[in-house]
Amino acid sequence: MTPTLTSFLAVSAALFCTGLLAALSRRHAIFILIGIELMLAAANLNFVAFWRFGPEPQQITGVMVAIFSIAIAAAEAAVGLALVIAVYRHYRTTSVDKLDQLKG
Amino acid sequence: MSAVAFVLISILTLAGALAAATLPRLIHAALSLVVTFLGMAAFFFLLGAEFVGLVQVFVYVGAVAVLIVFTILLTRRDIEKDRGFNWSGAVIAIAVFTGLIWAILRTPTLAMVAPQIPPLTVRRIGEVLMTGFVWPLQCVGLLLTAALIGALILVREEKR
Amino acid sequence: MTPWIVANLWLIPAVPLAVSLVILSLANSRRKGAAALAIAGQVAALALAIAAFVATLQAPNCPPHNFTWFTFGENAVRIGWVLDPLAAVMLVMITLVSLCIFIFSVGYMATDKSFTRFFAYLSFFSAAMLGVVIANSLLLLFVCWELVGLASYLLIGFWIHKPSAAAAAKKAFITTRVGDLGFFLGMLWLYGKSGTLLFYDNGHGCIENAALLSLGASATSIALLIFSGAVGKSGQFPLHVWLPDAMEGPTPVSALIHAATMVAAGVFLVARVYPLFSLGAIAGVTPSLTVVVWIGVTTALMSALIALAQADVKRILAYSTVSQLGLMMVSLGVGGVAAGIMHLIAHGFFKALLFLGAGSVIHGCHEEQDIRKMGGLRGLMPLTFLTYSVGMMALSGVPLFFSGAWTKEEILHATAQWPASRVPHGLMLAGVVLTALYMTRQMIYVFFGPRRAASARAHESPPVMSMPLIVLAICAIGFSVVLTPAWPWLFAYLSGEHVKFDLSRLIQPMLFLSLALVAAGIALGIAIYHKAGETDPLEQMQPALFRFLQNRMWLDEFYDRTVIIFSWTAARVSDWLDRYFWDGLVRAFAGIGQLFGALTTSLDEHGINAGVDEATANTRGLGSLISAKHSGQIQTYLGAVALGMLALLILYAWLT
Amino acid sequence: MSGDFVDQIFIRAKQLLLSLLPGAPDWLLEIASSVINIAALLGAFLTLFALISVLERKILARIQNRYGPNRVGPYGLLQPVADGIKMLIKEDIVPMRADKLLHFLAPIMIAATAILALGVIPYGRNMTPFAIDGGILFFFAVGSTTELAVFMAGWGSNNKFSMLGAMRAIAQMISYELPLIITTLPVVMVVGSLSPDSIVAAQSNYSLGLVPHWFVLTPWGAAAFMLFFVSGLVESNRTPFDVPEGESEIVAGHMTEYSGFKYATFFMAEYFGMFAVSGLAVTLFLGGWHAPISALQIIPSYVWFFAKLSALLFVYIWIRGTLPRTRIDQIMNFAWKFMLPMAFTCIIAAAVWHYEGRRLAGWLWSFGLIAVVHFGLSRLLDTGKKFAPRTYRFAE
Repeated sequence: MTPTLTSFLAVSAALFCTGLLAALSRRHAIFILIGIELMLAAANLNFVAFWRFGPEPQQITGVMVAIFSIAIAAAEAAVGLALVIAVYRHYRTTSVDKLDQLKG
Repeated sequence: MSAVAFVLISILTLAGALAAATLPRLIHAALSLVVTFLGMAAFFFLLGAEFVGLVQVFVYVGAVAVLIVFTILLTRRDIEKDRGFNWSGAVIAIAVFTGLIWAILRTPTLAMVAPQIPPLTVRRIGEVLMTGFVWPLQCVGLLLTAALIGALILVREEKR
Repeated sequence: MTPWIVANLWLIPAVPLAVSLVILSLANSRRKGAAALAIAGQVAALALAIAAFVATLQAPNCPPHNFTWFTFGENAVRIGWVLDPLAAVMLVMITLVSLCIFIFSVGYMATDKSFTRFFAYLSFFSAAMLGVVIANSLLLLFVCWELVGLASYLLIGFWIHKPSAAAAAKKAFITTRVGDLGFFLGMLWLYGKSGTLLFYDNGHGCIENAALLSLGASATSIALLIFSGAVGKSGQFPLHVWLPDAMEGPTPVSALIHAATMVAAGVFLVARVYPLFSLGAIAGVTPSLTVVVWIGVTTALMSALIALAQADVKRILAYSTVSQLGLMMVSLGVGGVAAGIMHLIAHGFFKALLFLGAGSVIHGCHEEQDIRKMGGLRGLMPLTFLTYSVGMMALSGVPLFFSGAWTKEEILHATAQWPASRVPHGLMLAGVVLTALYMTRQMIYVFFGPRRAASARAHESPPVMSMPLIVLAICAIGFSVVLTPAWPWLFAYLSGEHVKFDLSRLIQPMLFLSLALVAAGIALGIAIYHKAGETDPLEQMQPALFRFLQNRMWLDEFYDRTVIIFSWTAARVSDWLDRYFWDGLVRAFAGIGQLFGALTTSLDEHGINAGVDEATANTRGLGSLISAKHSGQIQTYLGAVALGMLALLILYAWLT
Repeated sequence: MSGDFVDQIFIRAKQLLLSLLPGAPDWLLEIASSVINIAALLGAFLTLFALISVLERKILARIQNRYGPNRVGPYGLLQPVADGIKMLIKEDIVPMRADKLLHFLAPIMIAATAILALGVIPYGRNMTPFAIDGGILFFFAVGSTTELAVFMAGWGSNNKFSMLGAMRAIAQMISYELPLIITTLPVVMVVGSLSPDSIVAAQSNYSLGLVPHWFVLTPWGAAAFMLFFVSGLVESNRTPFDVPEGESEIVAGHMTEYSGFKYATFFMAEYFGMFAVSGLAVTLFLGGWHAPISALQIIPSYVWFFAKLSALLFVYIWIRGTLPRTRIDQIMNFAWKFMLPMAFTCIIAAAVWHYEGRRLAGWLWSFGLIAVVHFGLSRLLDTGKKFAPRTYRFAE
């Protein structure tokens, strides 16, 4: 069966949910970042898939969005990780459940 | 668009992703993340957007993975006791997954085969980048510089 | 070319006014300066008056001099002054009489401690009186009229420490004020109708033909309203009660104000606005004039009878003035304007003389005013006796030498020809008899008969007091020269005809009639009072009638019972009304307001606030509930986001 | 050109091999062709690796005024075989508490990336194993994964020194990756395409038959080539910048815990990295497989390519023999404060050169620009510290 758009979407959905799983279930701060990266990647996949299966391929906005989102994801990862390091330096822990100073 | 390639790559990526989510040891998770990124790049190649694939590899594997690994390195003193696995997250993830799959499968129009399209050359991307997307390009440039400076400031040694 | 004096006529009232202001500013101790200043001011006024009189002789009708006093909106209020024979004569009379009285009061008031204030008031009064006389606008006349009223109040109440003087001043002021109210309404109505208050404004004046025609029917009512002012001021029948009480003031005041000038103002006013009264006269009779006549007649007779029963020397003279004014009103009413004015002038002189005479008598008897305690002053005060008898003769109308006789005869002549009815003529004849009667009574009691208590140590007044008496006596006699029918110069001058000397007119039937009446009066007086004792012979004959007259026909009491009671009750009613009715209403409304306020506050308190508090409590509870959920765990938030997305998805699925 | 036959000899050989599988489905043919390419590639570069390892030791020796290895085989040419066998025989020690997986994966990944990078470089006229449209980008994408592999090595061996070495290596490689990429930008800009074949094609013709249109002869090209060459040196951790395995300091950096065949792969990967970088340098600046002068075109294209390649390699070895090791912070400063600005000026100079019509005027302008910036930067960065005169103390 040649790969159809639904299959691509299914894969990206699966990827997205694993990202969510990573973000939700793991204690470590970095896992949240990993989760986010996965989710973003899934979104990129969707964009490019829709471009590929889209009606007019000349209109490559899908690809453009994917490129830009990769760039922004990089920036976000950098700042995120810097945050994790700063938090670690300050609180000597990276486990998320301890970082709850913003408790209501 | 060979089906075999698609299946192989999706298996590779999903396995990597699952490993990244579930592997107890952090470094293994990070490296399986790299595998996922490579799988993503392969997907992009499969979908005919080589440039995006290359950029994906270049940015994610080259930079983000290294960053993650470095962060793991710098926070090593936090002893690696197994933090355990919060199952409620898993439940939510699965629920969301079923929801998404249900939404996708419900729309029949999506099940179309990939139409023949002229190959996407880097020149085309450069063209569009420089005409239609000049302003976003500048903004992303600014954003990246800001992120760079921000990250630096955040990470600087706290003055005791 | 109008002579200088006509253009600057305003100087005549201005000089005394200035003098009064200066004297007011002087300290009480400057007695000599104040008196000198006042007299000098009066002399100057007299000189100017004489100059004005001479000017009218050369050019009888000088043009009036008007100017705009102030403008409001687009219409202007114009006032001015005019010099006609009527005004000229009055000017001379007033200034001359005031001068004599000023000089007399120097002596009379010598012992008084607020001497300077007295002279300030006197010159202020004369200034106001002169203002009334020369005014060419009813408004200016009214202003001066009020100033005259004020001056009379100040002078009557001069000895303010005497409660009776203060009450008398108040009474005078209020009663004249009642009259002035009518005068004011009349003035307003006239202004409303004719649009201007100027008397002579080359054709547009309110009493010139053009304006008069526009008045039409309302002329009589306007005239009557203005006449009410005259009634108040000249003490005519309904409003005469204040004049006898005004005797509380010092005698020079009574002389100046209640004999010569102020009371004359009423008659002068009627003379000034006579065209109003005589508008549309059928053979010289108009409703307003008939009213004037009857009021004049009643006043004359009533006051003459009361004078008979009075014991106080000044009260007798006061009532005699009232009766003489009534006579003048009658003469004006019947059409004898010139006769009325001539009598006014003559009366001014001899009544001032009588009052000053009474003053020196009182001064001599050391402030004793009851004639029953006096007697036989003939020997002790010969000069006063002489001048007083001249004044008495003039007043009662003894013919030939005395001015009063001629003018009275003229008036009788005028009343005789009054077509409306013969009754006033008859009553006036009776009046003449009565006048002669009460004057002889007074003479006998004061100067003849045995010396009684007060006159034991009487002494003649000093020259400064007796000199004015002599001057006035000379005037009273000399004045008759211009009055005799042989050469009626004053009559001609006033009525503007040419005078010619004709001795034959002396023989007049009316002359002999009045002569006979006077003689009868005097004889009757001597008969009744030649050996009068402490008690009055009339009282012995007619005690009831005498007591009735003595108490001034119970008029004061009557007024107390009616007017005073009425105003008092009116005051109480309005007070009650104000206190309970209006106040109640206001309080009711306030109550309603408070009630409304209370209502809203309670509503606000229980209804809205409670509701709002309830709502806030709930939201806060909900808020705390939710914030409890905020465990700070970032993963729970992310899970919540995912669940939210899922919920949306389900909702979407459920909707489509 | 008569030499065409010789020139295309390898391609024709490949066609010959492919014809052995008639009637096979195209995807099978595709795979077969790529396998053949890979095999040829590996064969060529493995032999080159062996040759160079020996030559390097002989040249270094010559520089140090001594003979290199001459015992094994004529003039020591078989030395690599001996080393190879030695490596294979050696016991492969894995640290007890090391992360077995990472330890094992690291060498494989490094070697893989190096070989992959070689795949896109055009070795001769239409002799590019994998002609990808974004070839240059592929090269750098793959290049950037080496850092990850180095890290795996350092982390896997669970040894402080290897960890430290790995971090230094990564820091160094990352900071020099930037100038490496930015210097290729002018070439890509001028050529207008990311594929190496079009870049080589752009440098094909000669003016006056004598002066080839190689980019290195343009001012910005020369500057860019030098910067590229230096950052290439750093990328492959070569001598002046071989701080990571600085023998005197931290044993062998991230390779300390490796022995036996894994160490050999590391060693090989390093050389392959060097080949890749210099190969790219050749394609970008030295005109790829073009002959220096039009007359010499008869010699086959691939010969020119490998000649230039070996020239560059000689320079590598030469530099290794002469320059002392630099401190890690000097390397960093040099990268961020000098290399990066100069790289940006090369881009601007290329633009100026291009818009002045690529004639002499353009040439002068860009030369002037680069000279000015270089002078300015050197004055700015001149710390004014004079090196103390050397004092020789003979060991007593």
